[in-house]
This record gives sequence, structure tokens and C-alpha cells, in this order.
Amino acid sequence: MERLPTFSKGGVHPDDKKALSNNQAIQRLPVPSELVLPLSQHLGAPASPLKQKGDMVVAGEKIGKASSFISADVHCPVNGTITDLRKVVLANSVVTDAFVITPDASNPLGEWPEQPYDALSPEELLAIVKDMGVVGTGGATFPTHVKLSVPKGRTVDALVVNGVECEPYLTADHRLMLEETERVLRGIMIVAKITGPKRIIIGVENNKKDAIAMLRQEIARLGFPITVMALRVKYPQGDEKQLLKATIKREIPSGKLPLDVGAVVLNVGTSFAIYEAVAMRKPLIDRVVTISGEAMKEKKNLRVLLGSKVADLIAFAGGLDHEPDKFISGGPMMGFAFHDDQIPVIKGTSGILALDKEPSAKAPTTPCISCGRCVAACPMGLQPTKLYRLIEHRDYERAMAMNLMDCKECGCCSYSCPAHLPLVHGMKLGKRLGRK
Amino acid sequence: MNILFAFLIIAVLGLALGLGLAFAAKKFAVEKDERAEQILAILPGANCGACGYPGCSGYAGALSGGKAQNGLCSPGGAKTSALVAKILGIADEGAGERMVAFVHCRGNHELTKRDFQYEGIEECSAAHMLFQGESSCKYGCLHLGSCMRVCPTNAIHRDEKGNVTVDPEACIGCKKCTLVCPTKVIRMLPARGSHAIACNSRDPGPVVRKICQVGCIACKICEKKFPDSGCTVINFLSEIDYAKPMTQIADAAAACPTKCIVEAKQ
Amino acid sequence: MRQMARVGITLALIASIAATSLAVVNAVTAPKIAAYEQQVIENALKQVSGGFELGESTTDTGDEAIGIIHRLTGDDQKTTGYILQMTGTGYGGSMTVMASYKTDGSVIDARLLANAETPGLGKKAEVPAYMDKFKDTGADSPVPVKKNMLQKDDADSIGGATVTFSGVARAIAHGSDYVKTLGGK
Amino acid sequence: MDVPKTIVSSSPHLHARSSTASIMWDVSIALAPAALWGVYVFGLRALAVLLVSIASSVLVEYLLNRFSKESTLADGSAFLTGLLIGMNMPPDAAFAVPVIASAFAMFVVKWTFGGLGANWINPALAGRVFVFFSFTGLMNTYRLPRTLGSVDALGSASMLTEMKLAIGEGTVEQLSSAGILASLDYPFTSFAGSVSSWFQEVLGITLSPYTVDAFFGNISGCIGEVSAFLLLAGAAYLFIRKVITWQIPVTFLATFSLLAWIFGGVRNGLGLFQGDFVLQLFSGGMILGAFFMATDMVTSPTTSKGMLIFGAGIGFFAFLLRYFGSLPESVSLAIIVMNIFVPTIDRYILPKRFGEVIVEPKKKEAKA
Amino acid sequence: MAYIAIFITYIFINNFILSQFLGLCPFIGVSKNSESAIGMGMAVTFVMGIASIITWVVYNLVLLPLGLAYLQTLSFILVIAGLVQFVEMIIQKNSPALYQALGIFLPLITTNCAVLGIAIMNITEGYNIMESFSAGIAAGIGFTLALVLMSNIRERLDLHPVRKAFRGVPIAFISGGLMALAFMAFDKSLLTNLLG
Amino acid sequence: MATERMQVLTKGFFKENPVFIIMLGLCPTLGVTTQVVNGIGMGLSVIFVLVFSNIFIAMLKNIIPNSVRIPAYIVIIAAFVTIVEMVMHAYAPSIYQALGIFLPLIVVNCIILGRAEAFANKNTVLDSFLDGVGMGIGFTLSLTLIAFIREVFGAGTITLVPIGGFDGVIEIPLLYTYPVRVLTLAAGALLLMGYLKAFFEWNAARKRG
Repeated sequence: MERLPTFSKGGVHPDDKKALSNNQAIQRLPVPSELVLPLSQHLGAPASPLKQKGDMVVAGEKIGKASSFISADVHCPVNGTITDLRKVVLANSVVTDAFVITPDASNPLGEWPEQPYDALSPEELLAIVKDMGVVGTGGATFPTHVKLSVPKGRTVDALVVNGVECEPYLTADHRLMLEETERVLRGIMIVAKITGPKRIIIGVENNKKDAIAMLRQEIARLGFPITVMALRVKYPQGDEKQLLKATIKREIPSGKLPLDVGAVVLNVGTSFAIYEAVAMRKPLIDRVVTISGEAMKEKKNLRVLLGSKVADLIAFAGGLDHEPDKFISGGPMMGFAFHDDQIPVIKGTSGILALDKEPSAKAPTTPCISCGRCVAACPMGLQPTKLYRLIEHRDYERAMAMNLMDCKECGCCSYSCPAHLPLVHGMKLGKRLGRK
Repeated sequence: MNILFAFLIIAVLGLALGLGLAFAAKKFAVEKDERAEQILAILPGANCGACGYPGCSGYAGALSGGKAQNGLCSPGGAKTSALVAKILGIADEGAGERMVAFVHCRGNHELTKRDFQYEGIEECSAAHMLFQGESSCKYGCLHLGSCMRVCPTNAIHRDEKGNVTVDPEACIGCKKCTLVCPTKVIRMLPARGSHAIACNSRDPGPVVRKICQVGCIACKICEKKFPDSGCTVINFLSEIDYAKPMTQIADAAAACPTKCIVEAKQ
Repeated sequence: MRQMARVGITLALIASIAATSLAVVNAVTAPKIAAYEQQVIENALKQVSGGFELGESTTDTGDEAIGIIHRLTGDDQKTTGYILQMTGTGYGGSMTVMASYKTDGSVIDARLLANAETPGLGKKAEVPAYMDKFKDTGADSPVPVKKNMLQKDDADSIGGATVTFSGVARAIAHGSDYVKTLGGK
Repeated sequence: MDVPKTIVSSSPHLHARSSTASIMWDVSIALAPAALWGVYVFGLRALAVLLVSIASSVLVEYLLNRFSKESTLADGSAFLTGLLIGMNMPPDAAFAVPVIASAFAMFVVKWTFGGLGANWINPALAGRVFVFFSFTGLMNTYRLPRTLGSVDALGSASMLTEMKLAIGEGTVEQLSSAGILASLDYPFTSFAGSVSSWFQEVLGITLSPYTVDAFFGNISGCIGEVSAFLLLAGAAYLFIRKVITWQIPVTFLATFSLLAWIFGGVRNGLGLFQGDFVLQLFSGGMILGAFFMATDMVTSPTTSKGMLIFGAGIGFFAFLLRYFGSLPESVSLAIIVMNIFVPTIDRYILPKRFGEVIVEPKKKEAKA
Repeated sequence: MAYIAIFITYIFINNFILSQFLGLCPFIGVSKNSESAIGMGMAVTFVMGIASIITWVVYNLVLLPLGLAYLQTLSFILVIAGLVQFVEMIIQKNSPALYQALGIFLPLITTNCAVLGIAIMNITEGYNIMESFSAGIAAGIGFTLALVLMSNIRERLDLHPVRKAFRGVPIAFISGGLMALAFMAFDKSLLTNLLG
Repeated sequence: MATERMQVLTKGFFKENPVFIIMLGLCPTLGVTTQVVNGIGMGLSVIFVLVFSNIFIAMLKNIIPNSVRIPAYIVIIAAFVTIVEMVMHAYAPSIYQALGIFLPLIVVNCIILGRAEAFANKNTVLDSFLDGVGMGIGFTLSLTLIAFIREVFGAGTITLVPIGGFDGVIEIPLLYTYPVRVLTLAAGALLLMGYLKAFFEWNAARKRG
């Protein structure tokens, strides 16, 4: 059997649970009765509000403006009225301002016809991407226009598209690659025009064989210079550092970006959003969200307007089968547990999961026995056990000296810890307190 | 004869060493921190290394440089540490009004509503990272006892219900607990203060009433009915001004509908 | 300069007074110490001599492991045996073994003298009775150098101190062989 | 007030199916066949020793639990320590010996340091070495297994000690290990004899019957260490369950074998490259040590590079002590000697940080 | 061969700390972190090497010919005290960097029994001058080894929940005891067997 | 005044016990305590040296220049140590043998130099004498305790001075046959010291409340 490429150091193999939802075609969630649209849906500074309470808005209208270089615009998903501007708590515990919008009952949605874009220059394309508020949809929500701005003198060797979707349960990108193959590919070609890479690679984990086949077939049909690389299934391959290691065998040094090793990394969801932004001038106002988890009655992949409340999504999926142990926004490895079903879907929400307590998942914590599994699992070459101990003893300085900031909280260490120590929680705490 | 040799040889050795050292003491006289010298004179000079520093001079240097804790010298004992403190002037610390730490919250899992169950590190700041803690009140005590663990005198205790209190007698006012508390529910009070407000919530009264039985609901009874209690309600929370005369504070405490004015010395 | 001289001379003075007093004490104790050490050796010699008279001794043995030979004589001044002072290797390094032999190489008695064996273990070999198991071996029967060449009781008395035992035993066996080469001279 | 149902915790929300207790019980299960073989060949007395060891370990842990108000019995570590101590006892050990070893292991080595995970030296081995040096006589009496026929050979030394003594005598110049054993009239089973001759006749490979016996467990020694075959089977189980990794046992055995092959024949006058390391591998607790005790997670390095150094160090010391030391306990001693080095290894041997390779050449380029 | 024997003896078999009880005060006192342990170890090794040579000369060329062997202790300690101070001054003068690294440990060494211990041992063992020097260095290396290993163990223990009554010095002793237990693996016969 | 003098004398017994509290003079403490008699012998030697060096240093404290203070003290100490050594060699040779290298090493025993620096050079001759006696007794008591435990459990004997027909060795039935031998060795000494120190610290903490 052919040995598929993957990244070399660390990683874990959680049960992917994708079969729960990967044959569910993407459905549209009906327009909910109320949308809550936070101004901070991305990494970086929150957008500043352009409207106020009582204003009428139309679908696609810019209602929040990027407030600095690393920031993104926010657009209104529907025609309707702004009924409130208030503080909300997002799933990741961030507190931010949000518009509460009541959609126009008769005609809530806008129309986005396709427009020609071949004549546009790379600069114009980039400007459109920025104007449409596109951010990375993989979860990190880094503003895409920043990522695509190649500084002068830098050349892009490889454009690597992330179709890995390594988080268990999530199937949103998978469905997108299957159902919107052509648009995803065209989105990639737009990015290629902006950044001018020497080669283009789509990395897809081998548990999505149908998507790989579909991509290859469409690429051949459209004649695009894109290679589809099937990757060995291993978490966290979807992280850009691991993905670059797996596809182009390069390691991004600590604190650097993909551009520093001559690469641009982009999610398939993002490239789809870029296609819509460029070809339809449609801002990022909806996204595909996976509804899954054992406690969910029906598992679905939904195209959801941003600002829809989690409660609406769950209701559309037939509600809960039984009381879940945890609600999670995002994937189970890096996603956030939340308790309030009134939180909204934002640009980075890739899934809403209702998980059952697995018998092994929550055994009581026991003392660390220095087994070294976390060290073996850490894809960044850190020593989570030692860092955790140092953080426990409030020695943040030494933890920092041991490269605590390299930790990206992928969860491999906690996942593999037989003592069930909350290692990632410790890393987050250490980073927060150590920075002070 | 033998005795003479013995005398001579050791005399020569001694003389050489004595001259050498005397010479060296002059020649290599290095300017030294005077306080370090003074401390060195006090330290026993056993150079036993028990303090963890390389010899008495190392410890003296660290002490005068403010890098070492006083009282590590086991041969010298308490006497030495007292003298060292005198030289360093650390005994003067704590002069002025004695302040003690106080936990401005009496809520617990029985009296205060919770949004969810927290699972994770037994550390307040860790819990605070997730929706600012499990309690519906985001201003109160998280009950995970980080303050207890940083307290150098074990002055902070937690009862079986989760209520955390500071023993004002044992508190030395180091403020370590106030620094580690993510909700800043521990603040310093003058040790003479008889009462304190056991609530930290800035939520409006109706909100507090819904989530906590012992929170300040900003009813202003203390402020209005007992003007000499020292209490003022600011931002939905009653606060005591300890500079004011607090003659009516006990009455105000009795009248408080949620009993969140409590005696500071339990 | 004067200060320096004062410092030097004070130290020199203290040191030399100390040295002088030591010299005085030494003058008193040194003979006593020498006498004591002589006594130790003589006692040991007497103990192992098996009732024979001590004859002359020599350090010219021609064997590295054998330090001193004392000749043993009977009533008729004829050589009846030898006492050998030997070095063996034990658990704690080298040990001094003194053993007496008849001219045929059989062991009369032996003692373990200077050693650094473990107290409670190898050190037990200092007890005179320890050497009983070697007595009369060396001529007709071999000197027991292995634990399994011993009676059960003797083997048990050795317990865990195998290294000490074999060190002593090998020294004694070596002495026995050496005595045989002397041929009663 | 009512307790809310929903749980909020930090990511990740999934967890691999293993726990400290499952690891401990897995190791205990893996040890069981070899322990049972020991009981079979040495009789009920060996079973009694095993039970006393386990019972005393668990009891001491229980008492310490009571004292320090903890409950750690369920994690299985006390049971495992007791089992390992028992398996490292000679079959006729006086019952007080495993009791003292267990008490030392559980109290001094583990409890004092703060319980499971805090000790830096292997408790079972430290306990064993403690009683070995304390009661050398009691610990040094072995018995031939029933498969070798003679039951009355109480008090005989282990095979390794016999060989060591013979070499020390200098009476066995230029004989291989098997040759020495043959010259001592050391017994072997008829089964081993036929396997040996089958190898000779059919495969043309010289395989001494002693090696065969050592492999299958017809050899004198401690209760649990005799059957290399069953221990290897247990180790295979641990590999499949991913409880242990290859680094420590492989480097340990490889280093030992290499050194034993090169220098092992020197002392009996065979010269270099003549050591019979195969027989050595299967005797004297080598397999038990390599797969079950050197791999003890608490007292071995956490990084894979560190594990390689640790394993190689044990191999070196095991070789040194077995061939040149006076004690037959080479494996136990080698492991606890290397335990001392573990904190130092863990401090200086760090895993390769992600992205490190790229930085170096880039800097050089920039300078050039 | 004799030198190899000396090194093996003083590093493993007769390790000053773990089997001879010499230099225990710094072993407990200066083993809290590994940087100090390394510095202390190097300083001790250096002084032990030099002191071995000088005391050998004093004893064999001065005291012995004059029949003053009983002045051994007195003269040795004078020599060592002088030497330590002298070394301290030279290093301070000529290499401030080295002084920063080593110098601060020097005052501790005068009263370290390991130094006087090796000087006396050299005499009782009857070593020649080179052997004395090797023994000094070897014993110093053995001392350093034990100290550094101990410091790393203690750094590890600092991050573990050692029982309250045992924290600090007691657990250091107990760890030292367990180290000594393991070092019992190295016995005299190991040396004899190795070197024939 | 009298009680203060008593304090100077008795503080070394327990409150400022040189071995368990101040932790000075560890090497001989562990090195020689394999037999009770050695512990006592060592203790007596230390008392002798400590008392005389304390007296002499207290006497000479105004004469000795500061820059050669330590060497001068060491010389005085070394002289008394050598005297003890010679006297013991002459009159108690077996203990002399047993104490071995630790006898000359009294010179560098931190307890003596420590007391010289910490006490004798600041106090009167009488106080220094009392301090020396007190500390010495404390040291001897500690040594005897450690030696007693190590010998009884580690060798199964109690070795005292032979008098008349009594050879000085008491054998303890079961332990003599099966001693916990490690206790007599380095490992056991360090372990025992750890537990004793922990006990004393726990005890001190308990008294402080």
C-alpha cells in the first residue's frame, strides 16, 4: 500500500466520527426570526459599528467597518431592522458588541447574480476580498486580505489549500468540496491570481476519498494547474504548520507566518467565500455549519446566515435526542464548550456539536506519571508535562523560556494523557498569566 | 630538635600565609556593599551553605541586594534574622495603617445561581477564562482557592460550602491574594474596620436578586436610613468609606435585606 | 607595611605555638603508640603460633602477596612451621591476613587483621572462631575456597559475606602453597 | 440552588481510551503468565511469596492512604509494585523479606516523595535492592525448577552466580557459557536437549540446550524472571496496547548484547567477539527488567531521545555489572543507577522544537 | 592502568559523597539548582587537584624527612586555607568572568571535608605525586557528578508534591540515600575484575 | 543571670541541636556512627576540641587581626584535633582505628568553626566554654542516637567499651542474625538522617503551633 504523506512529529488519531454527517447534503437554514451579529467575528480588533438602533438595513450592507489593519468588515446578512446594539458573550468567552437584527418577514434575502471577473487585476481582486469581509473560515478567522497581501520582494512558492478538516465530527468542508467543487476551485484560482504561486496544492485527508476523486475530476475538466494531495489521516493536520510540513515539507519557525517559508495557506471554505465575494460580489454573510454529536437528533450540514442563534440550528435539526454532556462550538479538539443556546453563529463557527460523555473521556484526574505521551504527541516539540508543572507552580517565566508560546492548543497532549490532566487548559492559563 | 623544626616550619607557613593574606587584603581590597559587609559580620560565618547561597558572603550579598529572603540562615537562627532585618530596615515595613485582605462575597453554590458546571484546573484564573466562571454572578468569588495557595501565612480558609474567608489576625497584608484573584473580589481593608460589604456585584438590583440570595441589590437602605453607617451605593453596589465615622454600621447591617453587610472579624 | 608584618607575625606565632605544643604532646604519646602497635602484632603472632616458639622473621619473601615470614620452632629449635603475613582482597579493598602453617602447608590458625570490611558482615571474620573452618586444611584436604566446599553450619556463618570469605580463603590457600615451596627450611 | 447540567471545560473534549489505572492493570496482566509459570515450576511456596508481596504492598498503601487521607488503591500501582517485588524474589524467600521490600518501596520510595508519579527511583527495584543488600544471604538462595527434576537443591546459587563463580575461580579458561555450565554438570531438560540437537541437525545452528531452557523458563532464578518466553509474550501485549514504546527495551537489550558479544568472552579467555549474549539475554531478569521495569514511566525520561540514552545506559551498566561486578543483580542495579540520571537527562535532552531546522540555514544565508 | 583504577575508584566505587560521607554539607546545601551545583563542583575539583599536589609535596618532601608526620593535619589545613584564598584572588584578578562563575563558591571550599579528606587519603594510600593529583581530580569529578545529579533530582522534586514535613533538606537526604543505594552496585571487586 | 548561663549551656541539646537543627558537621555524623562506641568517641573528641578552641578563641579574639581570622582559628582547631588524635591513638587505639579519617577531619567540621565564628569571637571565655560544652553534648547525643539506631537495626549489636570480662558487645537476638544491613552503609545513613531531620522539623513546627 502506498504510504501517504503526513507531518512527521507528534499528532494523535481520535475516532473521526465523520460518518455521522458526511452523507448529509448541505441544506439551507430558513431565515430565523432574529439575528445577533457580533462585531468581533475575526482575529484582531473588533469592527466599529456603522449603524445604530432602529436603522433599516439591506442584505450585504456593510454595518461594521474594519478598525485596523488586522480586522475585518461585517456585513448585514438580511434585509431588516436593527433592533438593538448590545453586549453578547461568544462561545470562546469573548465579550463583544453585537447588532440584533429583525429580518424583514416578506423579503429577507438579497440576490447575488454572477458577474464577470476575469479582467480584474490582482490588486482589484484583493480589494474585493477585503471589502467583502472575508476571513479564514477554518476557525482561526484570520482576515484573508492580510494573508493574501504578499509584501514586495517576497515570492510565493506554493499555494496550499486546506481541505484536511482534521477535527472529528466536522464535515462542512467535506460537503463543500463535494457539492461546490467548481466554485471552490475557481476561488483557488482567484487566490492564485492574487498571489502568483509556482504551484498549487490541495491537501485532503484520505478519509474523504469521494472529495479527492471529485476534486481531481473537476480539475481535469477545468484544466486548472492544481494538484490534489491525499494525506494520511492524523490530527492536527489541518493546522497550517502541520499542513505545510505534510505537503511541501517545510517547517514554519516559531512566531513566523507561512509567507516566511514562501507559502500561502487557505481553507477550502475560505476559497469558496472568495469565489462568492469576487464572482457574485457577495460578502461573507453565511457559511456551512455541521450539526452533529450523539445527542443531536438529526445530523446535518447547514448553510447558515451569520448571526443565527444556535437554538435555531438545533431546532431545525429536530432538536436534541437527549440531554447532552457538553455543547461545543467548533470541533471537539479545539472548539469551545458553551452553555447558552442563544449564542450566534459567526464567521469561524464550523460546527455545533452536542456531545455525550464518553466513558473514557472524563475519568478523574490522577497524578502525572511522566509517561511522556504528551511529549510524543505534541506536534510542536514541546514538553507539555513540564510546562504544566511549571504553570501549576506559577513559574510562568520558566514556562515561557521553554517555548510555551509555541503551543497552539491543538489538544493532542490532553487527548493522550492517561492521567486526564487538563494540559491545554494549563497552557492557556500559562500563556495568559505569563504574558503579563 | 624535633620541636624546633616543628616550630620553624609551621612558623614559616603561618608567616607566609599571614603576610600573603594581609598583602592581598590590601591589594585586592574590593569595594563592597557596606550593608553586605555588616550582614556578613552578623552571619555566623560557618559557610555551611544551608541557606542555598554559596557561603555566608553570597547570602549577605543577596540579602543586601534584596534578592534573598531573610531568615534562611539556620546556624544563626532567629537572632540573626532579627539583626539582619534591622540592617535592611525591613522591620519598618508594615508601618502605617495595618491593612488586611477581605473577600467581598458570601455567595456559594447554595446561594448563588450557576450557569454551568465548570470542569478543569482548580485555579480561579483558569475557571475565569471560561465565561468568567460558572457562577451566574461574574463579580464574585470563584471558590477555587487560588488565594489560599498563595497565602504565605495560611490565613485564608474555605469552609465546606465553599465560602472563602481571611483570618484578619493571621493576615500580614502582603496582597498576594489580591493579585491572584481574577475577579478582584479580594481587596484590602483597614484592620480596624468592624464591618465590610460582602458583595462585589455591579449588576443592577433585579439581576442580582434573580441570581444570588446574599448579593447587594442596591436598595440603598443602608445609605438612606443610616447616614452614619459610612455606606454609599455607587454603581449598584454599597461601599463603606472607612474614613467616615461608622456609628450606625451595625444597625445598617441588621437592616440589610440580603445581609450582605457583615462583620469583618468573624 | 607594619600592619602587614603584624598580621603575618601574629598568625605565624599562633601557628608555631600550636605546632610546638603538638610536638610536646607527640613526644609523650609517640612511644606509647609505637609500643601499642608492636603489641598488636605480637599478640596476633602469639595467638596463631599454636604453642610454638617464634623464630626469626624476614620481609624478603619473593612474593608480592606475602609481606613477612616468621619462622616457628619447636622445643628442639627445628623449624616446625611458619607464620605468614599476607594481603588479600575483600569487599572493602585489601585486608591483612595472618596465618600459621605447619611445614607441610596445613593451617594451624589464622587471623584477619587490618581490613575495611562491612561491619556486621565481612567484619565478622575478625572473630577468632571464624578461622576454625580453615584449621588443618591445606595438606591432606584442600583449603576451602568456595562456599560449597564447607559444612552447612560453616556456610551459614558466612551468610552474604562471600567476597570476604573468598578473599581470606584465597590468601590462606596461597600461603599454604607458598609454605610447601619452602620445604621446611 | 439546583446544579446545572451542562458542563463547560477547556478543549479538547475528546480523550483517548486509557488511564493511569488501565496502564497499571495492563502491565499486571502482561506479567501474569510469567508469574504463573514461576508458581508452576517453583511450587506453592512461590505463590505464597507472590501473595505476601502483593498483600503487603497493598496493605502499606492502604495504611498510608488512611494516614494522609487519600485514596489511591484503585490506580493499581500498589498492586503492580507488589507483584513486581514478588516476581523479583527467590522462590524460597523468607516472608519477611518481601514484606520489608514492599514497605520500603511504598513508604520510603513512593509515599515520602508524594505518591504516584513523584518518586524518581523505581519503587519495586529500590525495595528489592534494599532487601538484597540488607539480607544478601536470604536473597541469594535459589532453587532449581521442578522441570529440571531435582527438588532438593535448596540453597543452590542461580545459574549466573554459578557461572560467575566458575569464571572467578579461573578454572574454566576458554570455555563458552554453555561449556562452563556443562563442565559444572548443570542440568537441562530433555526437551531442551532435543530442541538443541534439532537445531544442530536440521538447521546447522549451534544452540546450547541451556539457552533453550533459559528461554522457556527451566532455569533457577527469581519467581517471575525465569520464563523469557512468557515475559516476551506479555511485552507483546503491552506493545499492542501501546503501554510501552520500543525505545528503552530495544536500546537496552541492543547495547547489552553488543557489549556482551564483543567483550563477553574476554574474562573466560575466549578473546573479543566471542561472548554468548543470547543465553545472557534470557537469564537473570534481563527480559523482565527491559520490558517491565526499565519502562516504568515515572522513572524513565519523557522524551524519545532521552529514552534512547536511558536504555543505552542501562545496557552498559547491566553489562558492566553482570560481567565484572560481584553481584548477580546487574539488571536491577543498572536500572536504578540510570534512574538517578533521569532528571538530568530530562533537563538537558529536549525534543526537537517544530520549525527549528529552518531557522539555522536561513540565518547562515543571511550572514553570507 | 593505575590511573584508570584511581578514576573508577573515586568516581564510582568510593564516591566521596555517596559512600565516604565527605562533603555532605555542600551536597545538601548547594544542590538546590544545577547551575550552582556545576559551579561548585568545578571549583571543588580544581582545588582538590591542586591541593593534592601541594599537600603531597609538603608531606613527602618536608614533614616526612624531618619526622614531623604528626603536623600533617595542621599543615594541610593551613595549606588548603591559603590555597583557596590565593586561588580566589588570582581568579578575581585575572579572569573576572571565571570568578563570576567559580569564585563565589571558593570560600565554601576551605571547610569542605572533601578537600582535606583527599589530601589525607593520598598519604594513607601511599600515592605518588601524579597519582595524588589524579585522585584529587577524580574525587572532585565524583563529587561533581553526585552534586549535579542531585541538583537535577531536587529541581524535579520541587515540582512534585513531596510530603510537607519532608520538603527541603529531609527529602534531599532521602534522595541521597537512594542514590547511595544504587551506587552500591559499584563495589571493589568490579575494579579487580575489570582491570584483571 | 544564672538562667541565661544555663540557656547558653542547654540550647545545644535540643533547641539549637547542631546536627538536627543547625545541620553542621554532617560528614562525621554519618561517617562514624556505625557503632555506638564510635559515636560516643567522636562526640567526646568533638567536645574536647570544641571546648578548648572556643576558650582559646574567646581569649585571643582581640589579638587576632581580622584578615587572618579564619586561618588563625583553623590553626588553633587543628592543633587540638591533632592532640586528640595522638592521645586517642595512644590510649584508645580501637576507637582511633574506627574513627579513621574522620578524626583529622574534625578540623573542617563546620560545627567547630561555626561556633568559633558565631559565638566564641563575640562572647566571654566562660560563655564560650559553656557554649562549647552544650553544643558538644548536643552533638554527642545526636551521634549516639543515630549510632544506636544504625547499630541496633543494621548490625544487631550494641557496641560499648569493653570492661573486664564484658567484651563490650551486646547482641540482640533476632536482629543479630538478620540485620537490616543497609543501615550500616552509606545509603542507610542518609535515609535515616532524612527521616530524623523530618521528624525534628515536624516536631519543631508542632511546638511553634
